[in-house]
Amino acid sequence: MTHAPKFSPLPNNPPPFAGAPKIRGAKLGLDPRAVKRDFPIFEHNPGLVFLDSAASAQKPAAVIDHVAEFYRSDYANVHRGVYRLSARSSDRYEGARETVRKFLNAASADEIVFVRGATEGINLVAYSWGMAFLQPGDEVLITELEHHANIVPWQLIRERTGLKLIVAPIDASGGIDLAAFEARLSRRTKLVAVTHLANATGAILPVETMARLAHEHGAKILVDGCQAAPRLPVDVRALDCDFYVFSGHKIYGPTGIGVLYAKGEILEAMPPWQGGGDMIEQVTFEKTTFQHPPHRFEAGTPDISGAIGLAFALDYIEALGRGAIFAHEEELTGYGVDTLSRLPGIRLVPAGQRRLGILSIDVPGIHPHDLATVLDQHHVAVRAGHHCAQPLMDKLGLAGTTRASLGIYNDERDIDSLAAALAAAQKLFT
Amino acid sequence: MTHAPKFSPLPNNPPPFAGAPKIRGAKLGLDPRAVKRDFPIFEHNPGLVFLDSAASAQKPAAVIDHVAEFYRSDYANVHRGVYRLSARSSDRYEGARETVRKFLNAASADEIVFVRGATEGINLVAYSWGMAFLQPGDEVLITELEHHANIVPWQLIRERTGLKLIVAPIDASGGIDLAAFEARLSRRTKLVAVTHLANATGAILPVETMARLAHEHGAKILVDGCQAAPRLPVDVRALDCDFYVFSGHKIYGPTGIGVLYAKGEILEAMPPWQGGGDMIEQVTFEKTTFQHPPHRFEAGTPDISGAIGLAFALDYIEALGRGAIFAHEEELTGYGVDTLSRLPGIRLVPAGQRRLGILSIDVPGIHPHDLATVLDQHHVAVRAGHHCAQPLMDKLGLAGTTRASLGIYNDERDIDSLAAALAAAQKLFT
Amino acid sequence: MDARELYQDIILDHGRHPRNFRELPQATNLAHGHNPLCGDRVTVYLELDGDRIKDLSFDGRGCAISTASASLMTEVLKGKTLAEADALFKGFHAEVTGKAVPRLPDALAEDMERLAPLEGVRAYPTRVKCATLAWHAFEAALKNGAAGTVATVKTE
Amino acid sequence: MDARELYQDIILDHGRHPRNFRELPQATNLAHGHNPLCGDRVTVYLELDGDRIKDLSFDGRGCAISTASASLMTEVLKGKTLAEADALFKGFHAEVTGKAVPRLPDALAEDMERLAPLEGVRAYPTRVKCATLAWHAFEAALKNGAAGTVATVKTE
Ligand SMILES: Cc1ncc(COP(=O)(O)O)c(C=O)c1O
Ligand SMILES: Cc1ncc(COP(=O)(O)O)c(C=O)c1O
Repeated sequence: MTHAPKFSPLPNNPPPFAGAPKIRGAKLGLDPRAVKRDFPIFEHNPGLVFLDSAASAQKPAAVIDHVAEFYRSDYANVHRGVYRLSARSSDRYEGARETVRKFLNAASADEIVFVRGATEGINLVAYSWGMAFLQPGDEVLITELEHHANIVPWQLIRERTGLKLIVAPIDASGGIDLAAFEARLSRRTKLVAVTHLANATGAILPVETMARLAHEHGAKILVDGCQAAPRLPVDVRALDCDFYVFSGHKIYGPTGIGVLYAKGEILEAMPPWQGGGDMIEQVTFEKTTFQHPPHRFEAGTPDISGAIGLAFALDYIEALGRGAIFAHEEELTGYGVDTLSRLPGIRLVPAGQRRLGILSIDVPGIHPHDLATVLDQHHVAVRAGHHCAQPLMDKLGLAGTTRASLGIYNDERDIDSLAAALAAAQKLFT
Repeated sequence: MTHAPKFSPLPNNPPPFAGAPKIRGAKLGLDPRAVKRDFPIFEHNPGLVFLDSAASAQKPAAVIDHVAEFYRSDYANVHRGVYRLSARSSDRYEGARETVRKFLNAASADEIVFVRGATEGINLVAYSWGMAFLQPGDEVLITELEHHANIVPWQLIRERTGLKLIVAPIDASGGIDLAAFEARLSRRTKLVAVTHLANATGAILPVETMARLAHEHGAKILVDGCQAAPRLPVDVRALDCDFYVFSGHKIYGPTGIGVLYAKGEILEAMPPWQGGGDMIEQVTFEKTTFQHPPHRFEAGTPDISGAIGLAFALDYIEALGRGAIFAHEEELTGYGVDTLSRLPGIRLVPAGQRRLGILSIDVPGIHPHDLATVLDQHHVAVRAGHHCAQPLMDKLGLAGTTRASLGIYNDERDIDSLAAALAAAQKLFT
Repeated sequence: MDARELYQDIILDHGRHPRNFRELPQATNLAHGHNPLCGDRVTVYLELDGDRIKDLSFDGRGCAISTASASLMTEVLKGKTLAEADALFKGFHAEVTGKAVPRLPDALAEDMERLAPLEGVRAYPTRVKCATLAWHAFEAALKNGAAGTVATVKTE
Repeated sequence: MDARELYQDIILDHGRHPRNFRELPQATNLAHGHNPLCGDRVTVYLELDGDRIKDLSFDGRGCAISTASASLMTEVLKGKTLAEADALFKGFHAEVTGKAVPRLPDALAEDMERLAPLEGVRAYPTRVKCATLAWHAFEAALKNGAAGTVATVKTE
């Protein structure tokens, strides 16, 4: 290595690294056994039946290795650097934003704000938009199917804004009661905040209809897409939602990154929330002016590798095909419902007319934690408890459920393993 | 040397993977040339003279590869999972918290809150502690040396709390004017928020003394340790500070993770800020109760791999030795000051009595951006601009500076390259 | 470890048919325990006579582990002095968390033996909380008197 | 690319001795430009006569690239119609961002030639903003009239 400055500039775009993993699952629709080979966790944990993707999905080598490669070859802080390494890093970070824009079919990359996850996304909307625009008596309408992330932020700003939290109930089938939802809409409703797919039961909500109804009443709508984004093709313009959030770690990307989408003119009108570097235009001790979105909402050094890793994950699932993923999840959900329905003494928690990717199980007489422990002893990883949806559990009269959730690497054998383990648990406990 | 014990996996872990990178820099104090070989960026960018660690540090293979390995073998969501994979992931996440506790010598791991970075850490203190405990007329005392991250959050809550932002000036030498600082303390001062090491100039602040003075006036003290934590041994109990923040990406760890330390009893009294899963005790639509710290402040799925990656980075620098790192930074800073002082037409921005790791350069007649571009053409990566410290630039009467900052992989040849490139730029522009 | 090592017959039996599962109207001390992770709740009732535990009971809802553990606890602690109860708690806690078990008075050896079926949770870190929930509530009841403050069992 | 390819003599000269560097008291239009990245500021003054640019000037502080670019811009645009100015902006913008350059009227070929020394910024994405700052301010001035609204130049 010589230090005499020679003018061989650093390449602006190094060639893709040699060890780039192959995507094996892409040919002829989605072959979950092939997809599984893209996920090193299964190689390192032989026999693992992973049915907890709704809590967090595993990561393909395409994400793990490319993020490592990014740190090896292109890392530097973004935005403020003049030198080329930093420009390259910035390009990749802003390129990730464009990848997300395409994934959601947003009109502009400026409508994409990187956050830590769905939780921070909803908190950002509450603390920025909510604190600025909600008046005493204004109503925020949620549903009984919400995750705590879409309940607690509204409670936290309730006192300061005077908002009223209104809850639309589920019907007997476990789906949203659309008539009751509509009946709760009024001119006082300023925001409808609903999940796209209920994480505790798998119910899909008719968010297009809910968006139309919300807008007819002059309300904005926030859609929590945590569980939907990994399973359904999502088009924020077709949905016509005002806000959409999802988490990277549930969509086969790294932890620490998520997305808040908001319509450009709404974002432009929102005051900043967190303050710091990168989100300012000019600072004096007396007065500070702020950048335009999305930078106004990204204070401090962002999770650069997280954003880039998320983009790799989205590239990966786009390569598999989002239609193919949807079809796979539908098919496997159907197989799961059929299989579990045949087991005596096992009850599926109802999920309305349309369930996807999540099978929430109640075995009367066996506590969910005991059930999950026995399943774990059979290498079947599921989640047990309230799934951050305590109010829904209260409504259903359950202490909790045992939840199996599906991902692109699951196949019918995983469901069969689940069924066998459930039978073994029943034998033990009854 | 072998480092296996340093990264010995937790009891439930699979054996360490075969390709575990070696730490080469640990023998006989700190040998920056050996350290450099631990950082793949230099292999991928031959000739790179990286002098921008104050913006963000590069990552050792020990961090990059171990994080990848974590995703390959142990990944699952934390805290709520009954199955063993999730327990292993949780253990590693909480183990990372313990690593940070040791690094700061905090009394308890419950005093360590994981945040995205220093910026989010300070915002958390402002929005939780500040909104709860600051009354109209209460004063927050900062200094002219602060980064925007320690200015803007206080401005953002100023209107809602009625706080007054007071600024302690620097003296002619560029250090904090301690007498002027003391004169600004009064019973109205509720919080002193100061940087430990000024990112724009490299000035070290006497934070022990400032903490004592703050406490004598009944004020709390927040120390922004972004630049200090990677360079100085830090002991929050010896400092007796109430809050301490730093960012993972500046201390050779991943992006997206940082630390807020706060004394246990202070944290316990602070209301939640962001709401969501994991930070609640019980949720109903009417009323929600919250977890104890640190979980109360970690809403939603945390940046699990970020926290674990940060712990790997801290393990790495502990293996090099924090005393050795401090000595290295001191020595190289001294060499840098000597070298640059000998160059005609080059002015070092003053940094008080004690400068560490940062050389802020002003070349009258050459705009910092032009200078940085020419340096980049010589493979020297430095930062140009206001360094997120616009008020300080205004005070110094500078549009910006060109800043070279040091890390554990830099050595005297990097300073020599910088000097040569500066001379070439001067020749071009004058 | 297989399921039967954790769920031994004695656990399953106490899980299905918990002993001393009732309110204690004459309780001198009580406390609620709550495991926020799973929402399980237990209330432990104590009747103290000087420093001796005259009677002891519990109610609430929980998994097989936490129910069996509460049930065994009430059997073992009934009639003990507070010092003995404390020693048993320490011993049990060390046992299930896999820590070094402190030396216990010989007189308590048999009681420890009766708690031994719960040792299996050691291999299930997330279940340790279930096994210790009632014990933490017991400790809190001693501190609280009859006030009934909620003691939230924290992650071990 | 070496330093001299970016910092050609013409750039260095205009950077050191910018032309039309002054306020224009009779300006019909003006706008401020600000690059929040580096804090550079430029004000562009315009005197319009119908749809022709009668006079044009700038002041402010900036780096060699932004100063030279502003200076060359004022030279090139003076006397042009608004349509010609717009075509030149489009051409210049495409040139420095490395996009396909639109076909320009032959009459403007010589003007494009004069702007060519700035092409080098293409290899320095972070410096493109410097090269286009004054041009964005020019555009904003056309929209604003004399109101002087601050037009913040955004990241390209
Ligand atoms: C002194 C100081 N404080 C705060 C910050 C903000 O850190 P981050 O951007 O990682 O949140 C920085 C880094 O830019 C800094 O140098
Ligand atoms: C429907 C739904 N909303 C919100 C969240 C919160 O996501 P995160 O924890 O990634 O912020 C989750 C995941 O737990 C979820 O399933």
